[in-house]
Amino acid sequence: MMGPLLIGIYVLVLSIFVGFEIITKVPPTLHTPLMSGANAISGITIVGALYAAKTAEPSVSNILGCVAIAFATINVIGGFLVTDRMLGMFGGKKNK
Amino acid sequence: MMGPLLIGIYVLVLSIFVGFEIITKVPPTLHTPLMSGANAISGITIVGALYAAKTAEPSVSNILGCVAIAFATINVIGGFLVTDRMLGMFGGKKNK
Amino acid sequence: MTAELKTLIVNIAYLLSAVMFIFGLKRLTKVRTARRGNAIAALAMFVAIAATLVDLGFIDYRWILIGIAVGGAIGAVAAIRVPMTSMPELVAVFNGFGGGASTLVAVSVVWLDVIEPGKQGTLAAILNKDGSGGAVAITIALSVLIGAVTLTGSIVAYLKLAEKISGKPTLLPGRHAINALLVLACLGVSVYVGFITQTPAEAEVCMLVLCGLSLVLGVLLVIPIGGADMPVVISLLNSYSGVAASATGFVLNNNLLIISGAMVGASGLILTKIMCVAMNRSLANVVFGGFGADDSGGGGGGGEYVNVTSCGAEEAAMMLEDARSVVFVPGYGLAVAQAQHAVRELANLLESKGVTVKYAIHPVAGRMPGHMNVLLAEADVPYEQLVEMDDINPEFKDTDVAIVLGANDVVNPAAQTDKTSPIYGMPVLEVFNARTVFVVKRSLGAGFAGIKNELFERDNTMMLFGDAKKVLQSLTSELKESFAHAA
Amino acid sequence: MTAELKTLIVNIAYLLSAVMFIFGLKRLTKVRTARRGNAIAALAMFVAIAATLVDLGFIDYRWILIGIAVGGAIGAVAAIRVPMTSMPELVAVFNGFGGGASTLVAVSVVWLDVIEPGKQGTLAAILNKDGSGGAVAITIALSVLIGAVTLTGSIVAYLKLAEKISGKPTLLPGRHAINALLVLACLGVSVYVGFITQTPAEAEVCMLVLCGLSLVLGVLLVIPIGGADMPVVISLLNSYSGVAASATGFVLNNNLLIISGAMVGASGLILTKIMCVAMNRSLANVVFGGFGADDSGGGGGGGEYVNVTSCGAEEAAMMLEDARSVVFVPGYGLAVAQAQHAVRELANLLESKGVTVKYAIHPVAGRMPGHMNVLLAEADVPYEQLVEMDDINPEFKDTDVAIVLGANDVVNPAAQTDKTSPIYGMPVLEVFNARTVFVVKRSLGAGFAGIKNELFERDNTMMLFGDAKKVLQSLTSELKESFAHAA
Ligand SMILES: NC(=O)c1ccc[n+]([C@@H]2O[C@H](COP(=O)([O-])OP(=O)(O)OC[C@H]3O[C@@H](n4cnc5c(N)ncnc54)[C@H](OP(=O)(O)O)[C@@H]3O)[C@@H](O)[C@H]2O)c1
Ligand SMILES: NC(=O)c1ccc[n+]([C@@H]2O[C@H](COP(=O)([O-])OP(=O)(O)OC[C@H]3O[C@@H](n4cnc5c(N)ncnc54)[C@H](OP(=O)(O)O)[C@@H]3O)[C@@H](O)[C@H]2O)c1
Repeated sequence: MMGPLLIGIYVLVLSIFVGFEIITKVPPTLHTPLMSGANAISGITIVGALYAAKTAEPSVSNILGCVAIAFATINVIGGFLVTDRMLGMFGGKKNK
Repeated sequence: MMGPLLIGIYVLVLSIFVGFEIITKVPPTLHTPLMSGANAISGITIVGALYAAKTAEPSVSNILGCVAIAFATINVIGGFLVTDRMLGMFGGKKNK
Repeated sequence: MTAELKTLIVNIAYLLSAVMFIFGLKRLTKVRTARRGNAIAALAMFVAIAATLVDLGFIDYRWILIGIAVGGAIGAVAAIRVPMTSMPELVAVFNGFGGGASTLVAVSVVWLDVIEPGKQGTLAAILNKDGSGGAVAITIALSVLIGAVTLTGSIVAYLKLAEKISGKPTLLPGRHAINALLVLACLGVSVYVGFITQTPAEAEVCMLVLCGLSLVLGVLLVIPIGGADMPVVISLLNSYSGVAASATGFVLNNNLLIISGAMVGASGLILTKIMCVAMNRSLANVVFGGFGADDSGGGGGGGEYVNVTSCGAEEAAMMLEDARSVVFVPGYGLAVAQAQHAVRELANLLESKGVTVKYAIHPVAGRMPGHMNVLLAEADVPYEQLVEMDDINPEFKDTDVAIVLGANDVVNPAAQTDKTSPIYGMPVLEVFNARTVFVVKRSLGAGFAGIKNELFERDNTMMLFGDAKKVLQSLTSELKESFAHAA
Repeated sequence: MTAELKTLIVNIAYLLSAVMFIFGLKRLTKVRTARRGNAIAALAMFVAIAATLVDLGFIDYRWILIGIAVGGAIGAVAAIRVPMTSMPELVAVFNGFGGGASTLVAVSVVWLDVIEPGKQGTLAAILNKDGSGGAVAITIALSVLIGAVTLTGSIVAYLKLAEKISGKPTLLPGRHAINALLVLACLGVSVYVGFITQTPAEAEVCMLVLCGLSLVLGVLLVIPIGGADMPVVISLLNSYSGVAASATGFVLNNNLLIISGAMVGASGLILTKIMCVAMNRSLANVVFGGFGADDSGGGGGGGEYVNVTSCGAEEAAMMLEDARSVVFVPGYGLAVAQAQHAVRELANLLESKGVTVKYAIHPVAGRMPGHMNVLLAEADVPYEQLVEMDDINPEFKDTDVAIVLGANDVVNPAAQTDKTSPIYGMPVLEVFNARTVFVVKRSLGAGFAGIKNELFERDNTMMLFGDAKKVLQSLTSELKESFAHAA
């Protein structure tokens, strides 16, 4: 049986391969939106942040967690919205 | 914490993605060697077979394990050798 | 070495092995790196085996050594001895053994943990470690089922390819119903042994029945498929053997097996798809279609021919003398006739006289993807002379003589012109654009698709009837003679 | 709902989310599917958040709601309000917040589990569950370090892009040594708090010092890089924020974070490499090189010009009247001048007279990959008219007039001819093959690379000095006038 660390490493290595393989040729047009979209995905720390602010008391850890949630949410909401805006402009053109 | 089944599923899903992504365009020349090489890799069951024949007594499980080892070894040794033979012929031509 | 440290080392080695498999497989897809890729994968296997032996520690190696020695010897001898043209069959056999091993491992686990200690209870209950006994029971059944189907399926594929049994699809009446019944029966037995039965004796019977049913299923699934579709079937069965290995990984809680098995399963499926696309068929059509059931083999099949011009080797040699560019178009017949060396000899002769020689390689010429490449490589044809379809097609119009050697479907213009043709839409070699086309085959018989080839009736086509090897040899000697006269 | 079932459901949802991220990211790389890909990724994030809330169960949502409300409002407003041309800056800021969040989560874990309960002992000892306390201590430090570097690095990138601070590289003397020292100090503190210190008070100080050092490091790493390299830096920092998320995943033992973070880390690295290749630079060169340190900005930079022909809008309009094909070549100056609508207007006018209009898009024109596409898309330029470099280059020889709009380096022939040029080897748009070339810019000043552009001296080149928007507007009105006369 493997401990959580080993499992984490297995998962990490496989994910790195997936990450490397799915991005192959990207047309320059999409460099910025892709960067922006990936950036929004890295806001997944929000999941970690949620676990960090789960009680009511205004302790340091909770406040840090709350700020972390706010930061991550900016990244997530802003990131996906701005990516969609950029791509929307390309898309609009194509449908005409 | 996740049990071994969940972990297995995570690993499985990620590996499937890796498998799908690494094979993209394959020139027809390589179809047969690629098939043969992948086939040899599927002989990885030999690892499982080794765990199945680890005591001395001639019990059914041990004999099954022994046959499994033999089968898997045929697949592994034969598979890699025959792939190398095929590819060797292409390679030889290129160096000339 | 503490147990913990050992686990760590073994698992890191397994991870290393998995990563090497990934790199190996990736390199196998590029011509320049393929051979190194294969070597990396082989090394990865070595790492995996070594790590496992470390994990096992000091045990009795008797059975292990016997297994490895016997298997290694058989595998090595087969791989080294087999002639190049029989590779497809061999890959099929090897693949079958891989599947068989998965089945045996799963069965062996049941014997070791349930039947030999005589434990009472369901598999799910007995094999329950860390709360995933149900999953173990399910994956044991999957391992047995898929592994056994791979074993017998591959053997049937081998027999068909090696022409030990008829390559024609054998269509049993109601075969879909029979197969469905078999699958249901397998499911039933699996559920029973996994979650219901309580005695080891019953478990034993169940396992044997499951094995038997699965073995039969493998035969029945492949029997209705035509011999020429076997490459696709083998690729699919290869994917299955990966899935079986992955299932075994769940049984043994071994991530390396899960990873490598899943990778082979997924990449095998992609390769199968690529092969289907090259043949312009859908996978479902291959697996269920019984395509080629009305293949008439040699002689007569597929429509009447009118206005066919044929000539002898002498006449053909005369026309070759004047050619400045010649393209050979090899097909399945070249493999049947084992004419790869004969064609190389003729090519050498022509080249020595300053003629440009090329070989047009259709992706599905022959009975195996890359069949022609492997065949011609055996005769030391320079790699640069093998030109792929998309590159050679525009060149035919500047070609003096195209020599079709035992190819038929892959040069059939109907694929481009006749919407009702079963091969309509398949990309073909446009040999008909060459100034003169020689077609070397034994008769006006149809090829794999069993249809008429209107190319034979074209004005610029000349039939050269006979076995490809013999025709080539007489062409060579005729040419040599006339060159000698000229000198 | 039993705890076990909940774990199962939550983890399956996490896996689903990870799979959706993979599909989303994959689709983001194809023009046709990119928007859907983004939507899928957003949905995946929603699934992940929902699963986490299910996992948390009934707790006090006070802080969570405040955080989400504040962050969501800021993010949404910023994303909707920002003008198209400031997107690069915005992406930088968002990215910084993502990194900051990772840092805060890791710090919060230390406060919650070590400092607030006042536990004695090393982090490794206190946070030891399932024997991986050491790994947790290490990944906490990594999370803090990488997250904080991302935060301040991104902010500096933002300030440079928005020209709130000088875009020029600020090269401190001995900066490599300072950075190395900072990294060493971070390492030292990390090891101390992870494996040596015993009191919570010390742990607190250590964490604060680590945060401080990392934040400074982020600033120092990005300050020496020129403003025009910021896109590459942002992409790299984006990759870092993925790594930080992955490290946080190890801290919290959460596989979804590990998977998504690693994927963003890896794909971000690949994208960074793709961007470097398009600019013909190595990543090391971007990160350490201080490239552009001697960029002279506008005016005069990079060699003397002789024999430059310039003309006014009237003359240029006359030549445009006779043109049948016009190619616009937009560059950074177009973005500076905000001239996208003006160019579209001129193009419309030309098209209404039957002129073929195209836009030549160089992959690194502007200051951000895809900068020109985004810009022109904002002005509703039809997608089909945007032609990528490799496709347009062969067409220039059949082009009557090429109008270079605030582009400089991307049309510099030295990249093809002058081996000593810093941009030698970068693919460029071969506008010099067009019959007539108009270059619209404010002066003979150099572009980003700070070098002379010999194109301006060519016989078929005419300079049209002025702000791109103004020049385009006067061209349009001149043309309108003469068309009116003609009618
Ligand atoms: N490559 C693959 O992966 C693959 C896999 C599955 C199916 N297929 C299918 O197989 C076909 C391949 O096309 P193809 O053009 O290579 O072959 P083909 O269409 O099957 O034709 C082969 C021809 O060779 C002739 N022939 C047989 N023995 C010969 C000998 N000793 N000397 C001279 N000629 C001989 C036969 O005519 P005679 O009897 O008149 O001599 C026959 O017409 C395609 O339809 C393809 O879809 C290919
Ligand atoms: N796209 C990317 O991802 C990226 C990233 C980093 C670096 N870069 C680099 O940036 C450069 C991009 O090349 P480029 O040709 O687009 O731009 P450039 O070479 O930087 O030249 C821009 C030109 O625009 C002119 N300009 C500035 N403001 C103007 C205005 N208001 N009206 C008219 N002209 C104006 C400037 O000349 P005046 O001062 O005379 O007006 C300048 O020469 C390349 O060297 C590339 O490697 C690109």
